[in-house]
Amino acid sequence: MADIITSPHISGHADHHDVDYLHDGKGLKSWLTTVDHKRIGVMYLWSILFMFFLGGVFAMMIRLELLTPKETIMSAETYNKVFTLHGAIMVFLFIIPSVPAALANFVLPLMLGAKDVAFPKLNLFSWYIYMAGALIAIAAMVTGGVDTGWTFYTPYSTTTDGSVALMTFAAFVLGFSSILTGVNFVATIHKLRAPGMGWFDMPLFCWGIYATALIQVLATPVLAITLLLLIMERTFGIGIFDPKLGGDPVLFQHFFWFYSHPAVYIMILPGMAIISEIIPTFSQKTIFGYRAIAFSSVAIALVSFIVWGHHMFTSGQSQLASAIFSFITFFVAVPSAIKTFNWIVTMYKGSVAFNAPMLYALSFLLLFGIGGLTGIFLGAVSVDIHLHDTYFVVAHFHYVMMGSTVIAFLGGLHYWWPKMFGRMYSEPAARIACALVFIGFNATFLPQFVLGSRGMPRRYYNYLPEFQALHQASTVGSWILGLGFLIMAGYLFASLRKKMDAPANPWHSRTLEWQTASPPITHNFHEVPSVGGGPYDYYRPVGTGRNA
Amino acid sequence: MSEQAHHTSHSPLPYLLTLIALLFLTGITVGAAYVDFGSSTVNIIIAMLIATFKASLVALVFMHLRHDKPLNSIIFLSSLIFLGILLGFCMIDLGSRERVYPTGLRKVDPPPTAAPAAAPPAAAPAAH
Amino acid sequence: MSNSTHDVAEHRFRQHHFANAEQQLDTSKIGMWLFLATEILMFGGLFVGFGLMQGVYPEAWVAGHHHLDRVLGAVNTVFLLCSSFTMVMAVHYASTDQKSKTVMNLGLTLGFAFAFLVVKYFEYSHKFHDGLLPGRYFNLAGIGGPPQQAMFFGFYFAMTGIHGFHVLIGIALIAWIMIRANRGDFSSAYYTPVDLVGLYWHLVDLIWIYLFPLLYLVS
Amino acid sequence: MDSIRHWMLGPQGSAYANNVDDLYMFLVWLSVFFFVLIVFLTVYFAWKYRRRKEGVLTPNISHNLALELLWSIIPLIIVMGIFFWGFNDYVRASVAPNDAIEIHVTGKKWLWAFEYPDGTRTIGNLHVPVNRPVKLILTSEDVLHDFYIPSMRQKTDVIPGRFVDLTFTPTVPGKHQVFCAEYCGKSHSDMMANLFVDSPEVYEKWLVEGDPELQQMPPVEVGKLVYENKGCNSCHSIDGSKNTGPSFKGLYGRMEKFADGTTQMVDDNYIVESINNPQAKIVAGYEPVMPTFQGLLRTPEMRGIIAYIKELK
Ligand code: HEA
Ligand code: HEA
Ligand code: HEC
Ligand code: CUA
Ligand SMILES: [Cu+2]
Repeated sequence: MADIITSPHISGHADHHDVDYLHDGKGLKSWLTTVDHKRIGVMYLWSILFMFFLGGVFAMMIRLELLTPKETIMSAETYNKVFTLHGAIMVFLFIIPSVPAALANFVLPLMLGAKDVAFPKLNLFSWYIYMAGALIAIAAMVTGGVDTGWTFYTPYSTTTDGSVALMTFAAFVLGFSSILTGVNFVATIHKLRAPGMGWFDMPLFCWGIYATALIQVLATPVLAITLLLLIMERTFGIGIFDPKLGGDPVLFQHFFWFYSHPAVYIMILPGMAIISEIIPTFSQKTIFGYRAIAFSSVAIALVSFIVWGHHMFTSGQSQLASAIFSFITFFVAVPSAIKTFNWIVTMYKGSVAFNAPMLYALSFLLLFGIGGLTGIFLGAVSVDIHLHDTYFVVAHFHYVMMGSTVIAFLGGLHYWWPKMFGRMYSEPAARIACALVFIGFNATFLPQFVLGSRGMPRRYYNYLPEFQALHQASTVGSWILGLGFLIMAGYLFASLRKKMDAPANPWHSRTLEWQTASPPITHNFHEVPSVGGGPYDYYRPVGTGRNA
Repeated sequence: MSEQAHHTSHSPLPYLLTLIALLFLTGITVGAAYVDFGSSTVNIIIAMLIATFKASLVALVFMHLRHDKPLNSIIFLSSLIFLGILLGFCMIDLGSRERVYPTGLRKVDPPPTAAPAAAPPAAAPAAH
Repeated sequence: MSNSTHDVAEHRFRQHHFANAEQQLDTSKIGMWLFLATEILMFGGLFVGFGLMQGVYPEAWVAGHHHLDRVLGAVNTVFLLCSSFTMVMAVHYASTDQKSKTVMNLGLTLGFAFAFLVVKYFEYSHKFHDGLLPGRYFNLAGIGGPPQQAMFFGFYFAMTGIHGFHVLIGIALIAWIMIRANRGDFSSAYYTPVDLVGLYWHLVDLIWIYLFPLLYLVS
Repeated sequence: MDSIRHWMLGPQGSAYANNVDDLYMFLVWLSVFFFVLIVFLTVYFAWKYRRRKEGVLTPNISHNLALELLWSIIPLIIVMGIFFWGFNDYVRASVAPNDAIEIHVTGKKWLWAFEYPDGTRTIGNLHVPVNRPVKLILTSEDVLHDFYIPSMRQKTDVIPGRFVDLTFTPTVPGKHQVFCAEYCGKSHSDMMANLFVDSPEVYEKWLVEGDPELQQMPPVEVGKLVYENKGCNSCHSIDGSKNTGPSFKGLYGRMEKFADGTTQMVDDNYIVESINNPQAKIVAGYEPVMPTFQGLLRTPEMRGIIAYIKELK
């Protein structure tokens, strides 16, 4: 698709919006009423970055508290609220909307050669819903806080004090924002591909987002109704999940994980999708095994719906159910393996450059390897019985969420930053920050695998003295990590103020979003692109498409 | 030709027939509820079968799925399939728990000795 | 379908990011069906919970449903089925440029929807009167029977409540397209909003088709 | 090798723990293998094919079915093996032999209570004989808890309204740690217990007489042990700070005000009453949440806790 080989002016009336999208309309109002997917993507981006910062502050508080057993900086009650808010913010307000709503919103229509997403107004609406959900969540934080853990397990969540109902409602509202994003992307990918772009001519990013959107549409409604039932349980005491009234708390866990397990693939698939873009671009090489990667995204999405019980091996679900869930869990390893090795082999005989986005992609390969392989530990029932609800699980999911998804998100952010804002950041600073984040991350979470294997349970405010050394190592690691992020915030903001204009295609990529100006014009392309050829045809000179 | 123009070609008669069928089936459902088919499970299954038949009529005729692009039917069916997954796996768990733990969800027998230490007696079984 | 009306509609209602009206229509339909799928899954979660708990407490379910009025439930079913019919007729007339018939059928649909709500209102107030409220407000002493009836009524109010909420939204939507139809916004070349609201309304009907036997006719 | 294993997993308490550790260590080495493979390939390719010149065209290597099958099928076979290994251990570990000792366990915010077949009850300390299978029958009184014995590699959620069981055969005498591994609120991280694996003789003797050391200890020491092991410390501090319950510091001899407005001097009898029938008099400013310890403290223990409270001026 690198090659725009035909340029029929399909659009009925010529548009005169040749200004870039950032300057097409001025003032706050022009942003708040925009239906331009790029502007909405940017609004999402600032919103989720703020939430990441907030969640990160809570994370630093957790680590500081765990520097010593017993009280270090806060009381047990506060600690419980802090880790709940950390988890809930990171999951519902940051990582789930991060890549799809912020980055994909911006680049997906560009990659498809479309002028916008299928339902632009709905897109804006979903941002408003997101903001409403964020406000409700903040209201819950200041009116008593929530101390249930992000999993809201009953009957604790139905009996504890605090603003649980409000926080649950916030997650409910955020769920709708996520659903609308998903609906929009599925429709966009089905109907708005540029003329000539078949399913297998799409960049792999689109496949990843498509698989993600399917999960968003099919899983989130169940979370919505579960949370609604939880709210009703708290207000009316209907007792579906409350054993005192004859209900079954394990059923709540089934409902919760029916959404929340697929949700972890809502988190990772877009991350993988970004990696599938960065590696070919910076290797200047065709992706290895396009179809295998594309299908494995969809396979992961589908299989992810029938493994949720692996979070419940010790919950009192039946042994038969545990057996089935454990068995199916392992099948996710296969498409993940396919992807991992296909990415690596893509570099073979390539021309690899080590710009910041590529450094993030390489970090991803290593960190996802660790995160995924430790998932295999947890999938094996007997080992999971020992490791469940220990720091091993904490380390596992930080390796896949922070170490993989967030790292991929940062890679994507650095990759598309010049496209989004038309500015280049300082490359040396970016490399230093990347290194600090990589080192700090491992220093924070590697010790936690050992902590967990030795039996340190999670959500512990206080711990036995024998665990202290490893906890301290972890806390010191989190400071290195924080430093990396501070530097990153510094040079990214600086790049916006300093004039260092980015070229249209600084990385010499062949995908369509790079074939228009940086930043793009309001309607993305002067002429609707028509496509002949694959997205990663780095083996032939620019402009020599299949149909040319 | 655009999809919009599609409906112009046929008459509204099928809609009327569908309505009549739906009303008729509603009558049957209500009637069947008064008949005892041996066990309540059978009654529920019969009621659900009729309901599914009615729902299919609505989806195919009123919602035009029979003329529509197949993708829309696929979307509709996949929502049902995933619901089936939720129901199916939960049933596997609830249905096989008792064999493993004789004191499953349904019956909570007090332990052979007196209620456990320091417990206000019969905290849990009270609800049953 | 004359070419000129087609072009006018094309010009007035096609959004700039679509290449043509057909692409726009297909896209809207896909979007609507995806949305309906999420609705089904959301209601479906309730159905699954309801069914599983029915398996655990069959007696409570049977006892609970005795307090529901089958006749009213059946009448409401008829109302909704008829409203679906008038809705599909409205879509049909919209697609054949018969404006006044479109408006009339939309009006009938609204009428049935209101009738449904009126019956629901009587059912609800009767339940409140009898103390058949959900959960801890349930007055078991006044009713007798298994205590899990409280849960049955929890489900009853959750399911019919959320369904009723959808009926309210449907009424608003139908009223809105009725105004637009009356204004002459629709023609055989463009009646997507009528079509989509119709789909939504049929889904509301479809869910009730399951709610009715499940809630009212357990035996 | 063994030292790595011990460092990572901590002490083992049963033969089953060894089985679990075998699989765990297999997974560790498997992961190390794949991780090293990934690192090696990544670094090797990235470095060997680093960019030397801008704007070169690269060969079109689009896919290779054999390779892709290779890295699908090998992992598939490996993970299927892991599944059976893990599942097999799990099933064996969850079947309790018929001669198992059945001990009832109740979890509640935030302590563990045990009841032995002969009616003995303890809080916070679980005694079992070595080399005999034990079947714990567990339930909860309030929210979910989770009974976790790391050295046995066993845990299970404890669910209100339901009984679940947990089986293990301890082979290593001595003290083992028990945690609550399901989040249950404020003192979740203090909801611990000790598992004492005794020789059969010591166990039988203990059932009858209680801990032998207790008999020789000065009462204040006994009281301190009671305070730490029977769960008093999860609600009462000894440094004067307010917790779920009033602090023990300066308690003895003070005039206590109750929620109903009455007052009473704290003396031996009042302490006994507070322990056996805590709901009789509720101290002003506190919730009536203290559980009764009726029958749980043997006479020397009761004497000990009184002496201990007296000490805390
Ligand atoms: C981005 C999010 C993400 C991702 C991608 C994953 C991926 C996986 N996870 Fe994880 N997981 C979480 C987020 C995620 N997880 C979270 C948030 C929790 C805890 C929630 C909570 O309780 O709060 C959790 C908890 C969790 C549990 C429950 C633990 C417990 O509570 O007891 C389990 C159990 O099976 C599990 C398994 C897996 C598996 C098998 C994968 C697989 O998808 C991994 C597949 C990848 C690979 C295997 C690596 C690549 C492949 C190779 C290098 C080839 C060679 C491999 C082999 C031969 C095996 N995860
Ligand atoms: C996306 C998900 C995500 C992410 C990214 C993180 C990131 C981090 N998490 Fe957390 N975590 C969770 C999801 C996540 N976490 C979840 C779901 C739980 C479970 C909660 C529960 O049990 O209920 C959990 C629990 C959890 C625990 C266990 C608590 C317990 O069980 O008692 C710990 C402890 O160490 C921890 C630490 C950290 C640390 C140090 C980071 C660090 O990586 C954070 C680093 C980030 C920063 C320091 C922010 C810096 C940002 C800026 C400076 C601004 C940047 C601006 C620009 C780039 C422009 N997390
Ligand atoms: C679940 C929490 C909890 C546990 C465990 C607990 N207590 Fe208490 N205790 C309380 C609370 C709350 C009060 C104050 C309300 C009352 O008087 O009942 C209290 C009051 C008391 C008092 C009266 C104090 C006064 O100020 O008058 C004594 C004595 C006491 N407890 C002793 C004990 C001993 C001994 C143990 C352990 C064997 C113990 N408690 C375990 C919560 C607890
Ligand atoms: Cu009990 Cu945690
Ligand atoms: Cu999972």
